[in-house]
Amino acid sequence: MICKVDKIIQETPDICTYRLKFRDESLTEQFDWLPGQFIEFSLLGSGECTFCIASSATRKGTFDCSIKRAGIVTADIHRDIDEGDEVGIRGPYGNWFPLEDLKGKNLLFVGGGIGLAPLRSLIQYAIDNRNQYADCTILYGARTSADLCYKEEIEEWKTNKSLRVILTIDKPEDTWKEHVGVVPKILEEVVKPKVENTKVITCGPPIMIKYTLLALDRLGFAPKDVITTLEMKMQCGLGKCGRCNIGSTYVCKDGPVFTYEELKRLPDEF
Amino acid sequence: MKLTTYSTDQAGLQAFYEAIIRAHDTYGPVEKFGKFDFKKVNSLSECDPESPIPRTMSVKPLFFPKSAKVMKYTATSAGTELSDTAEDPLAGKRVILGVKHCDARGLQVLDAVYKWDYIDTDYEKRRENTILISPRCDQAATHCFCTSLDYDLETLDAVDVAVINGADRKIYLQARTEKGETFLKENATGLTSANGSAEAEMKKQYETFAASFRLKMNYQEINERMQGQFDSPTFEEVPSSCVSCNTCAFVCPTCHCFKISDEKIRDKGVRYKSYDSCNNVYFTLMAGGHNPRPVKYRRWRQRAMHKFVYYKERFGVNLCIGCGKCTTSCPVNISIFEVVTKVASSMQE
Amino acid sequence: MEAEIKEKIVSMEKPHMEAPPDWQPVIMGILCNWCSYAGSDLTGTSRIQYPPNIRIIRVPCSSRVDPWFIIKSLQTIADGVLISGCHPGDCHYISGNYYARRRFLVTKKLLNFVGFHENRVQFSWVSAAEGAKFAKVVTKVTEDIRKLGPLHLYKKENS
Amino acid sequence: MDYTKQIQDIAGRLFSEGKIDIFIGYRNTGFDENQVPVLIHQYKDVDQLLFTDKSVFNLANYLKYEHTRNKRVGLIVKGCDSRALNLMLTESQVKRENLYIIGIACEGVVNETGEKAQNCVECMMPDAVVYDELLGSATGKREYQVNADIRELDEKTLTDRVEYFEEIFENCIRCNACRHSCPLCYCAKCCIDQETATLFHGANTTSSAFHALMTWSLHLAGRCVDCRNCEKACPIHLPLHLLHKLNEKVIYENFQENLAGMTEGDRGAFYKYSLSDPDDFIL
Repeated sequence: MICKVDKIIQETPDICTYRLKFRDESLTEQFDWLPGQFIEFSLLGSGECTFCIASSATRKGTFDCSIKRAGIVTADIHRDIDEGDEVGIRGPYGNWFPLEDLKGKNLLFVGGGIGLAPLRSLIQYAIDNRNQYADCTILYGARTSADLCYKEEIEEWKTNKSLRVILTIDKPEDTWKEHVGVVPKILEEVVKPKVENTKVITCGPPIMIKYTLLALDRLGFAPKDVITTLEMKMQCGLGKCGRCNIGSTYVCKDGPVFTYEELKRLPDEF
Repeated sequence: MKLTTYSTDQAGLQAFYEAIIRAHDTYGPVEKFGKFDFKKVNSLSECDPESPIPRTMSVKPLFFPKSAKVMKYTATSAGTELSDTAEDPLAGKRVILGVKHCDARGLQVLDAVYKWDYIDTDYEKRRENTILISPRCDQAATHCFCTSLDYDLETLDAVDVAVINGADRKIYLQARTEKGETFLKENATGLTSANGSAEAEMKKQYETFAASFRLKMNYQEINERMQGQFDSPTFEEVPSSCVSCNTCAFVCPTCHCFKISDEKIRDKGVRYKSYDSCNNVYFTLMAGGHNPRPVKYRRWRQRAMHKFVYYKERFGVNLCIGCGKCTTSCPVNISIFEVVTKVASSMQE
Repeated sequence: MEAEIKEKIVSMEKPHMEAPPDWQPVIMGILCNWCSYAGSDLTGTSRIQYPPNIRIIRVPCSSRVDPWFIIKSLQTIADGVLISGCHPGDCHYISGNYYARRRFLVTKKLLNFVGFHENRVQFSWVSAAEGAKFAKVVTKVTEDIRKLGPLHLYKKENS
Repeated sequence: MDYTKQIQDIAGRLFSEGKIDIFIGYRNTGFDENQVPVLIHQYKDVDQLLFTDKSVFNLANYLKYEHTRNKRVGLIVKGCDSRALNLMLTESQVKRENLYIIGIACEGVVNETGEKAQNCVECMMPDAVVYDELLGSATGKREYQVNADIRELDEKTLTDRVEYFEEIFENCIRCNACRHSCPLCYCAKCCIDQETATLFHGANTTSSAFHALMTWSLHLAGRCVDCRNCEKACPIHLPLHLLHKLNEKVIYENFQENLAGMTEGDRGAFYKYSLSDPDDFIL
C-alpha cells in the first residue's frame, strides 16, 4: 500500500513524526488498527523497517509513525523523505493492548524516550473513550528536555483535567521546572501509584524497562498487571522469517505486546 | 488407502526416468564442482538420480530459492508504481528425480511454518505442482542420523514415489501419496505390478539400511532434556570453534530464515527475499546497536534449541531431520549431533 | 575474413548479444582532484570537443580508488570505467599514484581474467595542463567501448 | 607428519607453568577422520589435542574473535598459517607477547580424497616463519611456479572464460564462509557482509556474488598466504583459489613480490612501490 507523507513533525533532534495518508483514499476506510500494532514501513531502495503506529484509530484519516534516526534505513528516511513523498507500508501486524481487560481500570503509562510512541496510540484511544477507563496517569521521561517527544500534545494532555501528566529528565537543566531523575526513581518517589485495580503499560529503552519492572515489583504490582511492548528485529511481520524468534514465540505474531508474566516465561534473550 | 507398488529392473528404471524427462519439466542432481546439486535436466545422462549422499544442497532451493524477487517498483517524482515480478519459474508442473528421503521430509517440516497463519502462496504452489521421486538410500553416510528422529522413514509420506532396491536386482516403485499414485498410473508404461514378496523385500532393505547407521540418538529423551538446558555451559564449550559463517543454515533443508532487501538503480528497483542465517552476527542486530545475541554461543544456542525444541513446541514436528549436511559442509566440521547429545547429557553431571 | 570474425568473437565477452540500435556507451570517469579533474576543466574552458558519454566523479587522489568503485560502476550503469590521475612524480600527495598504479594493474588483470575485456577498464595519466590529452583519452575510451558493445556481465538487476 | 605427542607435552607444560590462558589446537570429531579446531582452557583437556596431516584449518583465524582478544594464547601454525599470523602481527591485530607459537615444518596436509592438497604441492614456504618452538626439520624456501589451473584458463578465449566464471558466480550461495574462515579478513564490519554492504543490501544474486568475491579477493591481493581456508570452507566447492592465484601471479610477474608475511613488518606488495613498475597499460 502506498502512502503519502502528509506532514513531518520534528520532535527532537533525531526523532521525526511522519503523518501518513493513503494515496488511494478508499483504503483509508479499510485500514483499521488497534493500539499496539505495528506496520512495515518501506522506503523503496533502502529497505523496510518495523514501526509501531503512534496514533489511535479513533482519529481517522491519517496515522503517525515516529521514527528515530538509528540505523541505515532510518537515516535514509530522515534524509530523503520530504512532505508529499510516497512511501510503502504493510500491515497492521502483531497483537494489541488488551483493551477489554483494561476497561474500568486505572491506567499508568510509563514511557521513556521514543518509547512513548506505542503508548501514545493507547493514550489517544483512552482519551477518546474516556468514560471506559478510570484514572489515567502518564509518567514520561527522557535524557534531556530536548529529547521529549510530542511536546505540543503533552501540553494538551496537561490541560486535560482527567489526566495526570508527570514529566522527568535525567539531569537537571536551568529552565526545567518539572521533575528530575530517572523514570524508575520518579515512579517510586513521586508517582506512588495505587496497586489496586491498576494496570501499568510501559515501553522504553531496555535498561529503563529492566529497572522499571524491578521498581514495579517493589511497589507490589503483580506481573500480570504489567504490560510492555517488546522490540525485536523483524523483517516479514508474518511469522516466517524467523528473526523475531524468542524461544518458540514469534514476537511479530504473538507480540509485540506482552505482559510481564508472559515475558518471565520466555528465555532471557531480549 | 492402499497404494500401488510396481516392480522393474535397472534398465526399466532408466527407461522410466527417460520417459519422465521427455514428458515433464524435470530437475535432477547434477554434478557441479565435484558435488551434486539440483538443476534442470534435458536428458538422463546429465544427472544421476542415485548420486550418493552427502550432497551440497538439498531440494530446498527449488522451493525456497536463495534469492527470489518479491516485487518490482519504479519510483519517480511523478509517483510510485508497484508491480508483480515476472512469472515464477519454479511454479510450473515439474518432477524432481533423486530426492533423498530426508530432503523430502525437510519440505514436509517446512510446510508447517509456511502454512501457519499467513500462507505463502508461492511456496504452496511450488509444492503442489511438484512430484518428488525419491530413491531410498542403501547405506547411511557418516553424519546421517535420520532414523533416530521423530518420523518414520520407512513409510514416509513426504515423497510421492519411493524407489526401493529389492532382492535380485529388482527395483520397486511405490506410490506414497495420492499425487504419486496418479502420477505412477499415468507413467507406468513398461512397469509391472509388484508380486507378493515385494513387501518383505522392501522391509528387509529398510532393515539393512537402518542397521548401517553409526549415529543414533534417543529422540524423546534428547528433546525432553534439551528443554531445560537453556543455560547449559556446554553451549559455550562445544561450538567455540564456530567461525560464524552461514553455511550450515544455507545448506540445511529446513532452515527458512530470510531477509528482505532492496536493490535500486536510478528509478527502478527490485525487492528480494534471500537466505539468512541465525549464526550471522547481524541477524538480530537492531538499529541503535542493541543485539540480543551478540556472542557466538548465544547464536548457536538459538540454532540448536530451535532445531530440537522450539519448533517441536510450536508446530509439533522436529525441525532437524538428521541429514548431516551442515556437518559435512561446516568449514570446521562442528557436528550438530555432537552438540545436542553433549548438551542433553550435560544435565546429569 | 574468417580470421577477422574469429578475432572479433575471441575479443567479445558475449558475442551473441547485440547492441540495441540507439545504444550509447556510459563511461564512469573517476578523476583525481589535482590533475585530471583540473585537466578536464581545461578541456572545457579551451572548448575542445569530446564525447558526452563520460560521467565524472572527483576523488582526492587516484589511490583513493578502491577496486570496489570499479566493480560497482561496472555492475550498475557503466559499460566502461576510466580512471585518471597525475603523472608519476606529480602526485599532490607525493606517492599516491605509485601505489595506485600497482593496484590498477592487478584489478585490470583480474577483471580480464574473469571475463571483462581489457578495454573495459582503462587508466590514464592526465595533468592539469593537458586538456587536449584528456579529450583524446575520452574519445579513445568511448570508441573502444562502443566497439565492445553494452556490458552484460554480472549486472545488478533492476527490472 | 604426526606431532601429537610433542604438542600435548608443550601445551601441558604451558598450562602448568601458567604461561597461557587458551590453547588452540585440533581434536578428532569422533565421527569421521576430519578434525575440529578446539579451544582449550584447562590442563585436563590437553589429551584431546592432536596433529596429523589432516590438521587442515588455519588456526590463526581464531585470533580475530573476541574470546581470544587480550588473552595469552598458545597455538599451532603450519608454514602458510605462520605467514598469515605474521601479517596479523604486522597489521597490529594481535600482540606478539600474548602468543606462544608452536611452528611446524609442514610436510603438507591432505585433501578430502586423501591425496596431498594442491596448495601443499605448490607450497613455496612450508616451514613456519614465526615461532617460539619449531617441530620437524625445516626444508627452506622453494621456487615460484605458476599454478596449473591459471595457466590452463589463461590460454582459453575470453568468451570461454566468461562462461566458466559465470557458472562459478551463479553457484555461489553467499554464505560468506570464505570471508569468515580467512584469518586476514579480520574487519569487524566487512564490505561484503550483506548487512553492511552499500551495494548489495543482502540479496544473494549472481551479481551480488560477483561483487563479493571480486572485492574480497582484491582486498586480499598481495596479502593472501594461500592457506586455502576459503576454498576448503566453501560448501559448493567453488575454485576460489583461482582469483587469489591470479593476483599472486600478476604481482609476481610485475613487481617480483611473492610470499606475503615472510618477515614481520612486511606489509605485502600494495604497501610499497617502485619507480620502475610497469606503466605500459596506462594511456
